[in-house]
Amino acid sequence: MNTQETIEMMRSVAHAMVQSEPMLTKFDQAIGDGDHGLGIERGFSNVEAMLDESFSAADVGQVLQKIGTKLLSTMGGASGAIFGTLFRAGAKSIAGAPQLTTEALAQFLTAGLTAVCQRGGASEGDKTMIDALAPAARKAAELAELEFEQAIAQVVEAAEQGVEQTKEMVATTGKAKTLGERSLGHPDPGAISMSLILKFMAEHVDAKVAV
Amino acid sequence: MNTQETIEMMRSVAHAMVQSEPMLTKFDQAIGDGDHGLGIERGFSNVEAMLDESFSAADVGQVLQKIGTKLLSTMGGASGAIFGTLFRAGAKSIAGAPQLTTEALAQFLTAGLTAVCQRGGASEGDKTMIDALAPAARKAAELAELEFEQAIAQVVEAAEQGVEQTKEMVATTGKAKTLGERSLGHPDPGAISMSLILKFMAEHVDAKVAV
Amino acid sequence: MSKPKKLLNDPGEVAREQFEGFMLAAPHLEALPGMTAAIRKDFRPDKVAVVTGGGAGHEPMYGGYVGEGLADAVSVGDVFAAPSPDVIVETCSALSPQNGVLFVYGNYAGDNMNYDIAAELLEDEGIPSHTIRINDDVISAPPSLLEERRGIAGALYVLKAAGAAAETYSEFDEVVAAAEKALKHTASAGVAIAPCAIPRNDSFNFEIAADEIEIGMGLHGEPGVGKSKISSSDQVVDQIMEALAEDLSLKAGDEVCMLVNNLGASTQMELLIANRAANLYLQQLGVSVYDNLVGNYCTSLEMSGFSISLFKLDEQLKALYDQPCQSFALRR
Amino acid sequence: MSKPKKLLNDPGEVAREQFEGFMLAAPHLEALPGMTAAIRKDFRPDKVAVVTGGGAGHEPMYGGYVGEGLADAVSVGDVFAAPSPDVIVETCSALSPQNGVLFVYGNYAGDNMNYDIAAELLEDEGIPSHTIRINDDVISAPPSLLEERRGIAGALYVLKAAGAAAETYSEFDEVVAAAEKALKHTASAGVAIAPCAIPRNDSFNFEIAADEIEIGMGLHGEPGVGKSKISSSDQVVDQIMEALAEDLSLKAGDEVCMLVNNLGASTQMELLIANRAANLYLQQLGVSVYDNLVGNYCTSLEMSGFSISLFKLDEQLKALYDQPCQSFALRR
Ligand SMILES: Nc1ncnc2c1ncn2[C@@H]1O[C@H](COP(=O)(O)OP(=O)(O)O)[C@@H](O)[C@H]1O
Ligand SMILES: Nc1ncnc2c1ncn2[C@@H]1O[C@H](COP(=O)(O)OP(=O)(O)O)[C@@H](O)[C@H]1O
Ligand SMILES: [Mg+2]
Ligand SMILES: [Mg+2]
Ligand SMILES: [Mg+2]
Ligand SMILES: [Mg+2]
Repeated sequence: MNTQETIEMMRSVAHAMVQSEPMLTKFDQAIGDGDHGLGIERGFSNVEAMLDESFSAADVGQVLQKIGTKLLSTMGGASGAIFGTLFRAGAKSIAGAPQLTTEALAQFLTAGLTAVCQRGGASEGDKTMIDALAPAARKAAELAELEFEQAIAQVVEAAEQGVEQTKEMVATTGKAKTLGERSLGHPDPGAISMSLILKFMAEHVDAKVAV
Repeated sequence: MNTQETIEMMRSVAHAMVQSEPMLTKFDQAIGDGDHGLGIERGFSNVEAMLDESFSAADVGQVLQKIGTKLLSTMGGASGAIFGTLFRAGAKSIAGAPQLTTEALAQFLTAGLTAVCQRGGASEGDKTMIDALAPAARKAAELAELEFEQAIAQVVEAAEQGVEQTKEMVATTGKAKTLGERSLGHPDPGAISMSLILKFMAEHVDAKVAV
Repeated sequence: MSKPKKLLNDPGEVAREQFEGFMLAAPHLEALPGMTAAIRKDFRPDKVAVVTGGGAGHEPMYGGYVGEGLADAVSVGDVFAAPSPDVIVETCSALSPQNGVLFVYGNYAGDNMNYDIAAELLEDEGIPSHTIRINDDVISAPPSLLEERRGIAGALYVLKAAGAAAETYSEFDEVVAAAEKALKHTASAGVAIAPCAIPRNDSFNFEIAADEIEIGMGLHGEPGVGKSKISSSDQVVDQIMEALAEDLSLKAGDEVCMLVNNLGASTQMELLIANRAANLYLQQLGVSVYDNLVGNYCTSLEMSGFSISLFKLDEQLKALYDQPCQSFALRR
Repeated sequence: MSKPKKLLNDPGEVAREQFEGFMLAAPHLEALPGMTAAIRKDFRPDKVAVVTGGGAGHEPMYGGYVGEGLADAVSVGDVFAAPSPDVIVETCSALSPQNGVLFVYGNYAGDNMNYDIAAELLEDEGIPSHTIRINDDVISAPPSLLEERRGIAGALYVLKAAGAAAETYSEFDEVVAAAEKALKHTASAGVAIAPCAIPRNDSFNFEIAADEIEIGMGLHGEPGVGKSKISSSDQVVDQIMEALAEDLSLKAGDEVCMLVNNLGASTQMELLIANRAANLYLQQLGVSVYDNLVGNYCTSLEMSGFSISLFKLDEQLKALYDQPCQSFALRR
């Protein structure tokens, strides 16, 4: 997937993320402070606006890096820092890449994961977006030989399984932290957002194949 | 009815007024600020406590005057001033009276009415307790020749008719004032209290006759 | 219907308990034994005594405005009920005032009657007084019926001016004139979006549908201009500001103080958003805002909504407003 | 279920509009163009810059505590969302601080991360900073996990001490030490009886049954010690005071400042009644109250309930508390 195709894909990801606000709000109301959906909407509507006809970037890395900077500067909240960091650190690791291959995706997710863990001090099992990000990064690395279009569905699946698993976890960070036992049974909203970003990539790819 | 009998009657009136709180509250919530029942309860529970075994008074006038002073000093609100004034001014007009006759009652109510009108600047038709007090005073004067025990029922009836008529009036004073048209259909809570005082006098008299 | 929910002890004791809680936070005041009434510890008997009060349920009004440069004493009744004449008389007597008493309180039948009786009793004791009934609520009656208007949050400005005047002027009549002028220069109007309940009662005093508001509603739920569909804050504020500007005949070049006051349960966010529109309204009119208060200054238990009060300044009133004051609810 | 009811304009614009409304009432501050952030007009670049901020929805926290003797700048995010690093960096840069930046804000994951990123960016620009994360909520984690505790209304005392220290001390480390000491001497705990709703959301963030309360609930609805049946205010206050007294190891002869803070929709009457019990508790312990604030100082939109904060004084902290301050929400 080249730079222009990546821009198009990320535009439709951004658009779909904005549409997901009500669902994300419900989940953050259940175990957080109810603003995660609005934060995602705020950040990705700014991303969508940025990725208009006039947007250009030298390479795939730059596309993702500009997205990260936009998220970081406009979202605020825990998820602004987290998703901004994911995109910025991930993009840095594939700076100059002309194509978004599965290998590039794996590198992006893996470097992003490291940065996110450093930034927030959380790790897998703490009931955060890391629990969707980490299995997705592993799956992408595993499938590095496959075409992006062929691998992405399985990466999504890994992320979604991660989301499922957050239901069994007790939150130890963020506003859900002190819910303790009461967070059991509810998925982590940030993990859902993480899986949705990947899912909307896959949906965009599928739609293009169908056309 | 002599001084001691008047004390007993007023003790049972005070007790019954306290019991009327919930009903009075409802009516003041409908067209006022919801505190009339609580004010009546506060004032008359103080009166009831005052009229205990140790209470004594030289004459009927003094009984009613002490009740008025107690109401004035403990009730507060519009009705504290109004019912305090009624009892104090009414009692002054029958100072030294050894018996509560119908004539004494008529004098009490008439003098009280004048004082209340002066104090608050309202007159008949303004949707206040005056609309129960004025017809009751007139009826008592009309029946002045009858025994208290025989007259009181008709005085109550006159007061209750007055209450009925307040439903058709638009309030022009007190907290119900600005309800304007919206006060139509609701009786005035102060008028109800006025009629209840007389009604509980009659009930006490009846109960004594029955015994 | 939802039910009132409050965290209290005995709901029959709220007036006393809230007063005790207030006194503990107001060490500059001295309570009258056994009463919900207090006086300034540092009152100088040779100055005009400014005495205020009213029913409970409007905290921090009125006790919050007793202190240096404000009122000198306060008497508090039960919830939404004026204090009795006895309490008012004792409050005044505790001051041993040598230069007369200026009563400043809200224009309600219950307050008027109880304070009038108290004033008569004081006169018998040789203490002269003058009464100012705050009637700043411009929605509650037309200008032709000023004596029918209710008193709401604008009391703050009248108490501020009266208190400052009493510290400054030695003549009783001068203090009265300044306070009366302040009242004429004060106009207020409110809006309610949810009702209040007296703690002893287990239902609300009135109802407002989920999609309705009432502009002009009074501190105890007295109706205003009637219910209307909930619109935008900006629209409501404009309607209120128009009423105030007309009442005070505001014109370009005028200077005002403005208070955006929480009736109780509104968010501070709503107040600030209303304050924004109120300021924009005045800017468009060319009226400048000398001082701007936003917060809980005169409440109605848990009523949701706010009122806006304007205090139109002239040289004298500005000088009085500029004087320092120290109290529970107002420090400058 | 009852629905949230607020009088607003576009619910997506509340953070900006409330900030504009606030700025109009805070003429001593200057807004950063296009941002919900502001600095003191009279900031002296040679003093340590005290910089605060956080999500909107807690008005008058934090903007209300920017001014003489308090913080020097504030950045505000969207409702319940930390400001972004860009805004924080621009806020600090606008001060051109020559003696370093002391960040003072509530200990929440979102704030921590955004402020940390900002601090790193500032360092790149050659502006050194130190961070104090307010963690006064003693219910939110045990003493062994101090770094997990949330920041609530006690921020007021830390900002007061930090601001006074920054006016007084010229050494960066001295200011930091004073502010850190103030934080150690501050303890808070709250109780919620009804929920709040983010204006854009049309349902409440959490639910509390009509006959339940939750002691220790956080500013965004984070759980406390669990739901319990609604009892008396006195009982709840005693439970809160016990937790605070234990945390600060209070003993006879100690002196504290106390804040009884409205989370939003509680009546002022409930606050004063709670203040009564809180004072009685301290009296029984032999602890004296040096200063006592009661009101809306750190809110959570329309959450109903209150928090109590204690600030244990020593000679230094008392001197800092005694210094004058002037801001929208605090004047002494
Ligand atoms: N330390 C952290 N590391 C990684 N992700 C985190 C961390 N803290 C919170 N998150 C993620 O952020 C999400 C909440 O985002 P948001 O609602 O925007 O933040 P806030 O907690 O500030 O309201 C959580 O669901 C979680 O996935
Ligand atoms: N000016 C007046 N003259 C006579 N009665 C009055 C007057 N104003 C009010 N009242 C009576 O007082 C009653 C209300 O009493 P209450 O609820 O105690 O007073 P408030 O209006 O202070 O809440 C009214 O129903 C009316 O009958
Ligand atoms: Mg959140
Ligand atoms: Mg009433
Ligand atoms: Mg009343
Ligand atoms: Mg948040």
